[in-house]
Amino acid sequence: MGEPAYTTDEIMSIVASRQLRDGQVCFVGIGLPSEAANLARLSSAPDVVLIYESGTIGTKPDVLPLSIGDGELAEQAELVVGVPEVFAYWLQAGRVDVGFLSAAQIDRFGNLNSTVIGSYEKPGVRLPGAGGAPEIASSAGEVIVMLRHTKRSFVEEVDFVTSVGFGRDGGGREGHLGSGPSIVITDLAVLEPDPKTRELTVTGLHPGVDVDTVRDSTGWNLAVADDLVITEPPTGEELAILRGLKERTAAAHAAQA
Amino acid sequence: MGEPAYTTDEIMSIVASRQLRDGQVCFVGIGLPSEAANLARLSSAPDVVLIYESGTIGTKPDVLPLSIGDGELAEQAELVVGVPEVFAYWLQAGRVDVGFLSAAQIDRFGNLNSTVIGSYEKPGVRLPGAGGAPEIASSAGEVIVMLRHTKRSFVEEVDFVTSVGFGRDGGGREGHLGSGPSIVITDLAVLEPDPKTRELTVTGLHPGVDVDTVRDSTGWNLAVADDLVITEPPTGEELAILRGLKERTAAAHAAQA
Amino acid sequence: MGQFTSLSDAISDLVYDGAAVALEGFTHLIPFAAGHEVIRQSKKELTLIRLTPDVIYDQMIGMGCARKLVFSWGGNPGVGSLHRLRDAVENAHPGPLEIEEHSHAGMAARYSAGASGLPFGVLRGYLGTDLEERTNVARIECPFTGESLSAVPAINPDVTVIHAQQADRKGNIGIWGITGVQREIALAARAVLVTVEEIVDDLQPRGPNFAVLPAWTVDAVAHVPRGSHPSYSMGYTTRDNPFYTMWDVISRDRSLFDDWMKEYILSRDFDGYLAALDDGSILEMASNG
Amino acid sequence: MGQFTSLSDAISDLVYDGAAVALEGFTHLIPFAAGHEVIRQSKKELTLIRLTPDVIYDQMIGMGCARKLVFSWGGNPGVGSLHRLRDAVENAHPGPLEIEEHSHAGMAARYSAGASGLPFGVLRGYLGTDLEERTNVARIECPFTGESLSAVPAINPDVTVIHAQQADRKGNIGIWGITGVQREIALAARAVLVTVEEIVDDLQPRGPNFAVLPAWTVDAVAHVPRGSHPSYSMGYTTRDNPFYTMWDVISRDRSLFDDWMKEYILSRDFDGYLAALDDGSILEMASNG
Repeated sequence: MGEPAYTTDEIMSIVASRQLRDGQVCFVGIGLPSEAANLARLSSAPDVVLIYESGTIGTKPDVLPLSIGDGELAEQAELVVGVPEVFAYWLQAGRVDVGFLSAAQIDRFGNLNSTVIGSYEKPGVRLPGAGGAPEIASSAGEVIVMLRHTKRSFVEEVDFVTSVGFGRDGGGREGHLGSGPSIVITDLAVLEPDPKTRELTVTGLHPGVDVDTVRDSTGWNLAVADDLVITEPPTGEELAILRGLKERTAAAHAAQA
Repeated sequence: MGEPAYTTDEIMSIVASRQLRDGQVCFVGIGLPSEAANLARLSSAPDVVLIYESGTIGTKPDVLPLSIGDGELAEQAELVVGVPEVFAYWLQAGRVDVGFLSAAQIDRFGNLNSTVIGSYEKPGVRLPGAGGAPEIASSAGEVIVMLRHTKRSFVEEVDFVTSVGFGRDGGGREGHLGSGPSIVITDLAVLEPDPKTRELTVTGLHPGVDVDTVRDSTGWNLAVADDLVITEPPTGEELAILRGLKERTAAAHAAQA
Repeated sequence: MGQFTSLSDAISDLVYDGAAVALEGFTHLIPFAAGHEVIRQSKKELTLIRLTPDVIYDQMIGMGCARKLVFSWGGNPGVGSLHRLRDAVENAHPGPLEIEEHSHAGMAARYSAGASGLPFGVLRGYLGTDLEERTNVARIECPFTGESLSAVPAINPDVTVIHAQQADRKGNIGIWGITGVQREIALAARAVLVTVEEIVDDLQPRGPNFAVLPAWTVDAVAHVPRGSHPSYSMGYTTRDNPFYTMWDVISRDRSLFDDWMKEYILSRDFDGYLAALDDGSILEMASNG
Repeated sequence: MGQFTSLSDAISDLVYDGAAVALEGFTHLIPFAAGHEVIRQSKKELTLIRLTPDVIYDQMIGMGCARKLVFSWGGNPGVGSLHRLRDAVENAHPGPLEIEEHSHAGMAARYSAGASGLPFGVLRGYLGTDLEERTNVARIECPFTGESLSAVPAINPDVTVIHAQQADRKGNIGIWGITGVQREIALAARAVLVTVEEIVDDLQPRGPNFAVLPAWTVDAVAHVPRGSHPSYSMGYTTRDNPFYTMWDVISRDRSLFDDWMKEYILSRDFDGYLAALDDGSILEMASNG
């Protein structure tokens, strides 16, 4: 039997989902992070606790939410609180083990930009802005970043630091409760901060991806770990759970329309 | 028909209850204030909004609570919130028109003591302490004080300023949201701050009480207004409502025992 | 004091040119019908306050109601950009738009401070970000530990508008499900308008996280069933995801946007809007466009 | 992570000599059974934290468990004084008791700051009072308006103990009615013990203001029906007002207090206490005294 076929988005979600451990408390952004976190909950980490910034805590949606405030998230939650409380009593107080973020840009020190491309005063592209990200990046115990790998998104320096990784100079995390990005998962590779320099370094490649492809998709001179590993390909079970989730999601949202 | 007989406690509660107007929002302490506020609600001001520091807002108890947190207060409330919220979002934000307080001592400038008799370090009598009073005295639009009139309670200077009236020197209310004590109602008389000096001044006497009795029950050289009025005696209806409330209260608490 | 009124009277009475206005609702319970009425009444120079501007502020900005936007995340949730917001920021169309942006945590702290009658809120936030120097935030030192934290100024809107599930006949408001920041921003405001799905004898929650706003904290209540469309009202309506997708098409194009707003907002009242929704015509321009 | 355990094991595991401990409950849901167990296990040198010390701290202070009391209102609600507290403050009996007193608003702000992971809370309070110079409060200036406000240090107890109506089988806690400061002080604590009236399959509120503490915020859950006596648990028990009245007699007299504690707390477990309650014998010493 050959390995099952999968897309680059699927392997990204599956690898990300493998990072979560049972019982961890995870603050989830919408989109790719939500997909990966729910996949973890439905597979390897059934007792992961998912928190969305809409105030839904310990939620177990049957289908993926389209927005951060879908009714499903409230109905399936252990508790629902206001937005001021979710940030103050739950995130800021250090109750979140893992923050799951995406962004438009990331730089070599794991700083994230979701504010503007170009200058702030006269932006080329005005992006949505900070949302919950700056405080997730600051206060979650660690941060997992998911981002499609392109030269436009992996840049030498982000145009705007919306959320701090290790700072513009890699200088560290002083004053932050959490320890910052622990891993960046893309559709090509896995990057981790170098323990000393904190520069994002390729530590893993997805099957069939070579180092040059990753370097060509990165806007800085990318460091590569000596002990580079090849990602375990998605198992049939992982793929079945992910696809089932996405099918249920599509059906549910179509039925609602 | 003669006037109905009443006790000095009854006239104190009834006069206090007459101060409340329909629609006012009233932050109520337990004991005499609670009796007067509920009497108002059951007679002249049916739409007065009563808030207790236990977080019960807009409550309409059938019987008087024995403690500030009786279940009755929660069951009959428009809403119940936590104690942090009742002080921050409701009292401090200026949503309370009238604060209703009592104390062990009051001085000529309406400052209240519910902390110690004697020195703080080596108190003669250790009283319960501040509770909600300091911030009620500071932030309620105005404060109504109820206190039995004795030389021990009406003192030249309070041993400890638990809650500010007009300050030890009558110097005013700078930095406070509310305007301070508007009236002090005792079992003998009604006192109001002089508009200029802010010194508590007798402006009314309950029927049958003479000025000398009030002076003899006051620990400072008491000022008396020129246009002294005699309190309207309790009406039969007021007395019937108050006594009914107290009878229902006694029966309910006895049945519970 | 919880006066029942029509939506148009309420907007006319409470919202004035130049006012600082918050139409709140975190994905859930967004007061769209009230926003449409603000547009119909051509209110101008508003400071629009909201964590997530969403389609409603895209419409108001595109129609020229706003002078300034105070916000923390300006996207079309689950879809992409708010093109009218972007056009205003990137190209000053239909006019310049001043922006003051925060994080959600910062905005929530600002609202809570406003509701608490405090001039500022404190949080661990902004540290190390480029937001810190671009927005209204200050460092403050803990007088006990010496630690440095962020302070943000309170927000107290001139008018807050929210949509809720129920009002009882006295004007007490019942709201449940995801309640976002609505309690705080209602309690922070100088005047509050609530549009509701239903008027009931007694408030009857049909979901989690039930909260009450007493009638005496509310200035006006308008009965506007489905008034949160295309967002949703738990227990009454579901989110109209295709509408949000359609909005991406409409709002990308200035003239298509103008035509759509003329046809579905300016030339109709909210009942007319709902009729166009129910017969499907509201989606036509996007498919033809 | 919400381990079900016996009350005695929980106290033995979580409460240690010298710990800062908060047994909270605002008139409602006071965790008396847990306090009794602290006394039985002779814990010493505790810093006791509570807005309203109530009879439970009167008992613990009288039995010499406390080195320090942090509080805001120390009376027997509806009755009068807490005589063991007074005897400790006025006469250092059974030993000296350090006190740190605040207002309710100040304590609530301290608990909220603790729950929020902030080192201090801000309020409009204490201004002009003699409390301001006697307690742990500082002035802080608003960086935007220049206004002067009060700052109070966060409280983060080593252990918080609360009593709640229900736990589900996973250890999620359901609590309703007057919830006071319990959510804040539980979320502020390093360890949390919850005693509950009932263990249920699914949480079922039977009153207003329902709140949940997820199992993963709680360290230990002990099933202790009637564990809040003589306070009450809405939906389960009513307040035992005669007990509070009786306490005034017992606690006035040092030797009567010692005898009562020996008879009804030290020589029995909580079931024994309830038996003495049910057969009326618990009131006898007061009537004979």
